[in-house]
Amino acid sequence: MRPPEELRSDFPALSQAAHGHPLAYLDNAATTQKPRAVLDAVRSFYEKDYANVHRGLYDLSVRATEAFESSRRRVADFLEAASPEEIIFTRGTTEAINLLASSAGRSLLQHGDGVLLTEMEHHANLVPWQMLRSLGIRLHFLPVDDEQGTIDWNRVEEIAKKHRIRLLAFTHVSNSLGKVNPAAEICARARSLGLLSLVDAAQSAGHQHLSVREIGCDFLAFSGHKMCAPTGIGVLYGRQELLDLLPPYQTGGEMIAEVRLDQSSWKSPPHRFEAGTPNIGGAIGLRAAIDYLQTVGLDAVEKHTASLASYAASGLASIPGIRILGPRNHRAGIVSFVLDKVHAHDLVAFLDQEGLALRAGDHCNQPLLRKFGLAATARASFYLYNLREEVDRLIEAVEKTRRYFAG
Amino acid sequence: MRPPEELRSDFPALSQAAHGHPLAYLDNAATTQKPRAVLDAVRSFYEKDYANVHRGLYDLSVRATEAFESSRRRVADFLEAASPEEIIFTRGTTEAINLLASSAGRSLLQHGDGVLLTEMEHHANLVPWQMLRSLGIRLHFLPVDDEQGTIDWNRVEEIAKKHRIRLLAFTHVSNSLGKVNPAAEICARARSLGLLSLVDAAQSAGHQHLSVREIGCDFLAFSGHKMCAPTGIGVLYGRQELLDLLPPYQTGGEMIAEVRLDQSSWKSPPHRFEAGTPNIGGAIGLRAAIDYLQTVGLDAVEKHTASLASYAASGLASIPGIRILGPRNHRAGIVSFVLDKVHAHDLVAFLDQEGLALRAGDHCNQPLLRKFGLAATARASFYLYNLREEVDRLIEAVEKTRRYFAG
Amino acid sequence: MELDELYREAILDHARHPRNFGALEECNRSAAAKNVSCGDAIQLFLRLSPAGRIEVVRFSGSGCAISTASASLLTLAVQGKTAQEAEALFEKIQRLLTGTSAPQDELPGDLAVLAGVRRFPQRVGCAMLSWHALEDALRTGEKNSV
Amino acid sequence: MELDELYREAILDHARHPRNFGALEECNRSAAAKNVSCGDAIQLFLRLSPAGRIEVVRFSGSGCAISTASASLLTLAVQGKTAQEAEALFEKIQRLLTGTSAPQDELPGDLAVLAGVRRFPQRVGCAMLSWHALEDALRTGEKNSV
Ligand SMILES: Cc1ncc(COP(=O)(O)O)c(C=O)c1O
Ligand SMILES: Cc1ncc(COP(=O)(O)O)c(C=O)c1O
Repeated sequence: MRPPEELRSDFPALSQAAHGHPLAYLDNAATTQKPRAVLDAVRSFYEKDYANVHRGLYDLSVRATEAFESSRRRVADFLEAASPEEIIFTRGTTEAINLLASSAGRSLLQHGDGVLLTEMEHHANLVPWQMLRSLGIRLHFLPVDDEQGTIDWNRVEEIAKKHRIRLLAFTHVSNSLGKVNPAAEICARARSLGLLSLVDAAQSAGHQHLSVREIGCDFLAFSGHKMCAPTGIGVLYGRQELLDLLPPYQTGGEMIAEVRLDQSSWKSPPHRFEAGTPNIGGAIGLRAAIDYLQTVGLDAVEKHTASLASYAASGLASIPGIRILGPRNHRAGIVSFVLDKVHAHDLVAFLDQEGLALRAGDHCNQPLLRKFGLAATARASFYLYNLREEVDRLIEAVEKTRRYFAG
Repeated sequence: MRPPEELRSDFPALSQAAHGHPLAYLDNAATTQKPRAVLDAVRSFYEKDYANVHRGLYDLSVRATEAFESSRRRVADFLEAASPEEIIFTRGTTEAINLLASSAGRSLLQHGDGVLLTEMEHHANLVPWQMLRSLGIRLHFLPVDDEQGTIDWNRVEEIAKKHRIRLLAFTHVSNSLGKVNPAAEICARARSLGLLSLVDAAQSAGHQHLSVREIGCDFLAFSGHKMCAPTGIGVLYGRQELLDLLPPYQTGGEMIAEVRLDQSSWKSPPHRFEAGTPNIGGAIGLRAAIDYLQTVGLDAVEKHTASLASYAASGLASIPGIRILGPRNHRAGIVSFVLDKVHAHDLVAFLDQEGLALRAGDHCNQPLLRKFGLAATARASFYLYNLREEVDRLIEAVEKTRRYFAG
Repeated sequence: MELDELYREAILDHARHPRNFGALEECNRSAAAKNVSCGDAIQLFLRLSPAGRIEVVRFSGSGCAISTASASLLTLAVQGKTAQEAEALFEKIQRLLTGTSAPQDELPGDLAVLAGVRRFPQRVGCAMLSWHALEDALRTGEKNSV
Repeated sequence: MELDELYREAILDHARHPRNFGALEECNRSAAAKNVSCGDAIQLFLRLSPAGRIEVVRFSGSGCAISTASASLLTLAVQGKTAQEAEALFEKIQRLLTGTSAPQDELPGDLAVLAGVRRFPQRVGCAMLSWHALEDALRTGEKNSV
């Protein structure tokens, strides 16, 4: 990998100051900054090749359609999907999971079926499934056994048999604990039990090598904005034979074959699931982000962020009164922590003054935090452009804040 | 208004050549080109103020949130809404109507209620309502009486009474006929009959002055990409007391108040309807587009496009074998036509060779075209940057194509 | 003009005067194909001999010059061919128009005029429409409702 | 440091040693308020005299330094006030913190230390949390379940 000091210069937002310090952007689990290559690609698309897609017969719209569909092919390559038809563009992970839950709730899942989740799911992979309760679909949860994020995946079998589980949906990487779940193993287990599987890859896409072929999942969702792409674009991957069984989600133009006043028929996937004018510019940006990340090298990104996180976790551990969540080993680039007697909000307000941008809150993980007796944590999350010096500044600033509040 | 020759230079895409001719982009009803001011605003946002919104306590995310919410306020001003809480960001018109249909189908509309549409609706304002049939909600249609797009709005009363109509949903401007429906009059009529109203403003937003206060509608939907903004952003406006009654559409982060494993509660509108990370960059772009259009002047835009369309309609009328759809007077900037013995696809393929970008097809208006015995038309649609010379080129090229095929 | 490449004289002639046009009542195979993105629709009617040879072929429907000419050319090209030969032709034209075979791999006889479509990807669907109907009619053993 | 403006010494003192902290069993008004964006939650308990004067006021819950200090200051400020006076105070602090009144329109007494929040819009919700609970407790006639 090119050294992070050098990669930083690809990201215009990172060269700004914050409260008189160089900005240390440590909120990458919420969203990532954008490299110039992505901003350039989107701009140049709008300046040269922009038109609406799919139905135009003139040159400009042929080019726009080709650019949009080539983004779909690029995503298919990136995920090692069997074909571009398995790639549905959405606004992000949240919409991808809503689409799947809504469509599966009317097809793959029957009244009385169960969906198995874990206690560490982001609200995006929990609330859409709760909405299916009114259809008689029941939710079950694999418990998280400790603050390290340990889940006993052996329990899947027993729960699946007892509760007529049809689908297992789990997060690849926990956005609050930094726990990495063994996705390939879990999906193999699901398949052997006859369960469908959904991987929430919001925190892993663009942060490590990610292959649906290797993982063996049936569905996978991610957001572009967490991997260098603009906001408003994301992906639902689904195995073709399953997508063929799913009814549409949103309806309108572009997704219909024939419309009569009294009824309509649908196109095949993926267009069936993309009603209306899509986020064309977003898809172009996502393609550019994938290009950028693959040039940097995803294995290197994974190694770099994991090494920063474990450096941060061990450095922070020496601060009196600190409590660090998440696994001791094999931690993704995320460290959540709380400081005794200092509320997480006060903590990050102080860190902000030192130019350190961290998030405090429930990280859309209320049930998990509640289980740990917490309402909020502070969270540092890293990406390819973060530096060891930034971690050093973080550790020092947390200690300084502790002293300030200790009075 | 600054002269269109000058406005053109604000749009980088318009200075390109197409097949050796200057590009005449005449597909504005499908989507519009983007002015430099919009591209600059989005880029500068990502370069300086980008972070995730709503939950960050650090400076950068406070700025991003403020930029996003100020876009919402800007849209509220633009539409003359009572408050920013009445503005829900969506991907576009299609998603806005899907959101409304889905949520209203579970609240405002009851089994046995009717929804009244017109025969000229875009698929986006038809198919989402068809989906409610499974809930026992029935659809009724105001007929379009002729190719001019005449609708007898007096019939609303009789249909409303006979069929327990609860909601009237209609397009402000027909995207295939260029017919302008008298929205304020229609909504006043709806209100007096106790009906809710939805205006599909996809073709009027950014093309004329548009005020929900003056129109008096309950809901209104539009797409940013048809009014100089990037793709992936649009708006559903709803009157506050009605939004309060609507259940959520998509679920996940940002829209919930409290989440437990077994149930969740919702924030108030508009956040209740915006699950997950929104298209932040898109909202910034929409704000810049509104700024741009208001500087140009919306009354002037309306006058300019209408005058180009009537100039085009009368010029084309002299071509042997041509059939022009839409109203004779008071036509918006849209002209659909068919040429005897020349299929619309062949026609626009020829026009493309002359650098004229027009759309051919059903314009997502299959039921209406079928009623007229047509499968496809060619459509020229104008915006602030189009020129009379472009219309002259169009008329000449249509005549040339006719001669070519007459052989 | 670039477009002359697409609208060659022979194409225009077939579009203006389509051969074997009109429904065939006494067919034993038929199929319809529709281009959802433009509304063009073609119905194809075949009468196969007991030995599997195409004795009569006709088409009806409405479409652009490219889809009409292609259907007209199809009827001439497959008349008298066996089902297998016709399928091979379908595959050949598909390979040629979608660019998966080399351009020198030319189409036989009159069909050669369709090669110009190759440069206009947005029109390949038009040219292939009747061929998909043919494929469908041959593959599904029995007569379909159209 | 800019933040000293927000975390004045008095604020830190109230946050570390909140006054009137803990539930009040014998209250006749109470309300809870929750900041959905951060999870902070405050319960406020009041005993109003028959004449409508606040005789006792206490709070419980957990939150950041700003919300805790603000609640603690609230209890001192409204003690002994009539419901009307307390409501007027609520409105004054809301106007001051949300920037709809001029900064010179100062808050009375100890509450003045909250003025620093004004410059941190993301923390106004924290400072207002207990005040919303107060508003709620005063407006709804009967004792609420908390
Ligand atoms: C694990 C996980 N799932 C889902 C989401 C939701 O992603 P988005 O807000 O982009 O829809 C997030 C991001 O916050 C996440 O971390
Ligand atoms: C009248 C009308 N309604 C709805 C739409 C759908 O808009 P979008 O594709 O941006 O969702 C369009 C655009 O094609 C339209 O013209």
